[in-house]
Amino acid sequence: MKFALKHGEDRLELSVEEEAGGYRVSDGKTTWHVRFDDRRGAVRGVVVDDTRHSIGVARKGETWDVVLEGINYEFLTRDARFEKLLALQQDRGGDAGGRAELRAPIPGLVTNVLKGVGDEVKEGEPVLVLAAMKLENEIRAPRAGKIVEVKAKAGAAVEKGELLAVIE
Amino acid sequence: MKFALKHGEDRLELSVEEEAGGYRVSDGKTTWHVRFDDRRGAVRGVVVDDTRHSIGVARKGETWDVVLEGINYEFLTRDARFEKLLALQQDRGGDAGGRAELRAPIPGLVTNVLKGVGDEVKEGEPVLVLAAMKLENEIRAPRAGKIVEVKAKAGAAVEKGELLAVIE
Amino acid sequence: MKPRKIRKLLVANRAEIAVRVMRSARELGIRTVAVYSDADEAAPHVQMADEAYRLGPPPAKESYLRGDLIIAAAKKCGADAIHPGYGFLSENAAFAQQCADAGVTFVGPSPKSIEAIGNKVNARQVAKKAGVPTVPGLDRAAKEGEDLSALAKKIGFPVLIKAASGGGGRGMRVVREAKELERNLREARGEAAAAFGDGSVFIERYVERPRHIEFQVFGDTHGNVVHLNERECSIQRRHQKLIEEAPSVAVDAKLRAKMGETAIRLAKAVNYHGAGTLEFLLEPDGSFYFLEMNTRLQVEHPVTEMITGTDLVKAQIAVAEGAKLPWKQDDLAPRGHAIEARITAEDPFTNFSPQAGPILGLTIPSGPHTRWDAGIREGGAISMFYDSMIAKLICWGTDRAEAIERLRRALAELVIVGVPTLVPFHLHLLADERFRKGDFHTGFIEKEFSMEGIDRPHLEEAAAIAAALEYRRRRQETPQVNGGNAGLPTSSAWRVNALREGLRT
Amino acid sequence: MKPRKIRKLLVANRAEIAVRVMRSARELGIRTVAVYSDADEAAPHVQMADEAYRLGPPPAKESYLRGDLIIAAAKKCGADAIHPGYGFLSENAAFAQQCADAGVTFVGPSPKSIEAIGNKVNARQVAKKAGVPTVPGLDRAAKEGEDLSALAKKIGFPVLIKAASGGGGRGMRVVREAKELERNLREARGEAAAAFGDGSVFIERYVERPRHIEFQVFGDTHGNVVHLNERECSIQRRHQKLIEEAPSVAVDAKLRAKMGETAIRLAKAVNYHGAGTLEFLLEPDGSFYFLEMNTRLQVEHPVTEMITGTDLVKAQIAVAEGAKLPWKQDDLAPRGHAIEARITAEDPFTNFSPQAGPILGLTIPSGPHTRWDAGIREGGAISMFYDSMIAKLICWGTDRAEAIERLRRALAELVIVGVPTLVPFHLHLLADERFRKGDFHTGFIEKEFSMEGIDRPHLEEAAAIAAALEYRRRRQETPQVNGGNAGLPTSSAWRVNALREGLRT
Repeated sequence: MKFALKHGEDRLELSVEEEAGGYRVSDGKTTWHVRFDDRRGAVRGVVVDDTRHSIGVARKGETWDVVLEGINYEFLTRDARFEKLLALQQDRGGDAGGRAELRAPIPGLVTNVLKGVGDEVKEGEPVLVLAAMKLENEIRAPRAGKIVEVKAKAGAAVEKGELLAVIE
Repeated sequence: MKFALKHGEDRLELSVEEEAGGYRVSDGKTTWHVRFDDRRGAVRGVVVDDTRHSIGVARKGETWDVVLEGINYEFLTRDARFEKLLALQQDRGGDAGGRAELRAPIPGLVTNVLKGVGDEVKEGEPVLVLAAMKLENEIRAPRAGKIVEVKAKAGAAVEKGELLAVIE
Repeated sequence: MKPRKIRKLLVANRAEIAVRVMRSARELGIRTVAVYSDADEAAPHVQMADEAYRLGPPPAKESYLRGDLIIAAAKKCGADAIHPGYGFLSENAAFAQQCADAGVTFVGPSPKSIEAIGNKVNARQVAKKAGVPTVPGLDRAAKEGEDLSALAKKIGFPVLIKAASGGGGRGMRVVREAKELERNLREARGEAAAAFGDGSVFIERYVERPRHIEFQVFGDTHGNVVHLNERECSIQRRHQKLIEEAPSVAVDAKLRAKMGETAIRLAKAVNYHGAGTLEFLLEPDGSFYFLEMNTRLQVEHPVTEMITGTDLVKAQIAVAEGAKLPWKQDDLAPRGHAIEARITAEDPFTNFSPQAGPILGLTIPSGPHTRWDAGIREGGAISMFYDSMIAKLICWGTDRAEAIERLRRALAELVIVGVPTLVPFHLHLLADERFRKGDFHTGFIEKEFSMEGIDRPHLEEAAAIAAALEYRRRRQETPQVNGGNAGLPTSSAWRVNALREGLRT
Repeated sequence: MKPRKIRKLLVANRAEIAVRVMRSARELGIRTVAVYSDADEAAPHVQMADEAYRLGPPPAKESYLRGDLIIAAAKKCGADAIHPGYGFLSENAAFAQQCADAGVTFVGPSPKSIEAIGNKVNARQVAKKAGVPTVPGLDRAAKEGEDLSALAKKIGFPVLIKAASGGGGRGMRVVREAKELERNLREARGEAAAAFGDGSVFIERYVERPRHIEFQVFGDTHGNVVHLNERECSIQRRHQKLIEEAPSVAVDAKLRAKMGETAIRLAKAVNYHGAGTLEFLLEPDGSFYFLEMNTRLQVEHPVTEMITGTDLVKAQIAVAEGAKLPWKQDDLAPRGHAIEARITAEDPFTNFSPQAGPILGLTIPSGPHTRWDAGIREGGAISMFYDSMIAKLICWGTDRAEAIERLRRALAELVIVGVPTLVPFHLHLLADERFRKGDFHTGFIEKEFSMEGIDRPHLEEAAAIAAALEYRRRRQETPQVNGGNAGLPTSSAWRVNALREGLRT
């Protein structure tokens, strides 16, 4: 069986076959021999080749949250057939070109909008302030450019991933 | 909605209705106002009238295991309609009359059979020895009588609930 | 109001500190009362309490900062005392006074003591009177809109802006250039107002490369005051402490005696009773400046409890009941070394951005000399409404090296699924040679430490493999007509696919 | 073989003690190796280890007692040392010798010391030579089929039958009448053979109403021996300890010094190194008899670690590496009081019957001065193949009263769903006035204590309500065509019904 995984911008396609005592997993280049403790519960023992890991793994909405040595990895996991279907559906343009979107990294409250449409910003310059978890977080320009759109309004609550402003 | 519960020999029928902020639960005599923390996870907050409990609850095969102040309660839980069906099905005789069955209280290994068919036993007299969890456990006669059947054999592994001997 | 035995204690706080306080109360046979916002209805502190009362909607201003509602709840349920924890109303003199007026014991110092030293500006004046050195700066809170640029120039940049009320780094800003002063003042006021209901701030000289050393003091209502040694809190980021230790590598017995004596002198100057902490800046040459006093229990009090074999919450309750301190100074010599890692829901790989989300899995460290203080549990959630600190992991060792190794071991056991946390930051820091030598200062994390070099591709591979195998397992566990809730994602696209797949099999 | 630094340690044990040992090894930077039977493939001790090797089928005789397989695994993976934990091969002199022959460090005393004092009969002779009093009895192991009735009559009933090897109450029997002697001898031999691979036993006078007091000793290979104070282990049932404390209410400083000196003398008499425990019977008048020595770490070692601020496993490893003891006798004065509750999978309401089953839910206690040592986790299972002890909960307090209250608080936090445990027994015992006064002896639990009065109908009602609501919730969570795996039981009758119900809606 094949599975497509997405972690940030990385995509990975893994094939999984059963073998004596476990699974043979391959990404086409490397093959791993894996033992997987498949009981229920959020923390499992996983042996990849000879390395033992204690891995936290749980479904989180549409993604899998995997924790390893304290580090959280989020994966979109689909079987490869569906992945192809989805790729077709998602052919509706994108964020290519010189456009940079500022999105809310966490749900919060916009407390201050520092720039307006037409303003030139330098890379790293604060564009607005988002209060979350009782801290004020400056949302900075990812690169230099001109503000072409400002969606955020001071005093408005925003969801994670919500578009705040666009730089071109 | 009605639920039938069985705990040991006790049977209980509870009706559950939603009410503001929680549930109204009744066994026909007493009515309780209950708030129930219905998140996932095995331990929940349950408020019965004004008493707060931290209750462990999980499905365990056909039963529900509920833990309260360290005490484990096992319930068979069915909705009342099914309970009636089951009662009809289960009308296939039973352990009535003067017959007493000795069943294994835990999976284990029979290490010694002390009585044979035809032996008279007093209440509390050891009938056989079952090794489990590294301890030897004497299985004693629940009442005086004559051994009419011995299923257990020394050296044999037995499952929980397996019939070991019958006294009449 | 006369002190009296406490039989029912309302804990006017949430999360780990509410749980912590209730544990001690329960051990004393005191009935516990929780209060909660709508976001916390099923939170651990509510579940642990004997009784619980709703305050209001999630925002703290409408719930945990509503002293009127809290006192009303205490009166209604017959609680004879209120423990404020830390944060929220813990250093609010008006609230302490309202408790007294309502006939409810406030587990903390008197309103007068809070007023006299809890406010940073007053504290500077108390210190000056007592002959204790402070950092040069403004001796009063700045007025709204006041032009501070001349003063800042006089003090000399960099300057530090601090909220007059509260602590924990909120409302704090370092300003290095005059042109940045105004914006920072505005933001600091905003943060302070949101967090403490008081937007007043003041400014002082920003000391470079100092250590943050604080002394735990404890007083009773009979005039006795002791100190319980120092804590080293220099590992911080944006004025939020991340690691705390006791004792400090930078404090020897002689300096400990000198600073401890200073701390006791200041506490006595304001007739202090209960638990309090005096914060100092310590310069490499051993000179120290008094910064401020926190008139409450600190987040990091467990390291003190571990080296002194004490229970500070029980002592707070005893003092509030009018008892004498349970210790003499000589009982409080430090034994071994303790270290605490704050587990916050922040992602150290994305500039410590705060995270919210469900706790899907939780494996708690335990074992020898290991303590876990938390306000989370599997099945719960981290809300965006409150502080991002979700737990504390504290380890003790016979010496600092052992305590550090034990904390590394314990951190490696800790697994929190669902929300990124500081765990990888702590593991990386505890392996850092400079940290292990004790060679750091309050700017260390921001200026000299980096998370680079922690990225390990083989971990990502193993994580991907685990995700694929888990997905496969869940699919196989639901061989029926419909995958239902057992394992498949909830979005409509996924569901459609799952159905299609399932029907095909 | 010369002692040398240990870089890779194989832990020849399972469950909580294997986890405990690995924690210390990990803190020392030593790589850990687990071994496991087929029943333990996914057990916590396997999950924690850096490497893990299969031994064999579940029965201990085919896995954890297979010294040959264990040594082979150590050789294969390059482990330079083996830690035996307690039970299994920990007191087996032949195994210790085989380790030495294979060039693998055995973390424990020398085979000679084990031989000289680990065997109960030899121990009596060592004690006699050293002038330490012992309980009157047979000075050698009884032969298979030997008629002991005359000797028993001479010693005087009641007599105690004990396994010559091993400990933990297995193979122990009290016999009160001559006619019960033979059956008990037979059963004791059977248990001893099953547990230790050695069916030889001996008998001695059974002392009525004594306390079981034991001393922790520690020696190094340079001839130094210290004691780490006593433990009070009188709360037992069928010779299985249930609660352990340190120090004992029955031991004052003078008696401690006297018994401690005796313990050190005995340990020195057999050139003892590593951790060992000398068990004594203490009579109400203060006279004591040496019973036996356990030549290994004890289950209850954490109470000693808490009052002395030590890590006994690290000290074992240091001694095995040839280091001198890390302490002088004066460093080891007890501080405060510690108490441990053994959490076994036994149902106190059905005559402590052992239980097996899945761990469906687990909430672990934590907080101040609270320690949890366990070999279980949610999603795991209790197997019938091994000891029923699944975890230990240990609390420290400034005095015994505080330690007891803390343990009650912590026990109330502990929730284990899936398997009945001793938790309600402990809660009931810790509330008992006689226990709280310290007024008990080794027969207290069996003769004077009862679980009656703990049955609380309102708890059963609340439990039933929770079961009904949980069942309802699961039903409502699966509104699709089929309830699937999400909430419904697995038997065919249930499934049929679930389908029928679902289809009808």
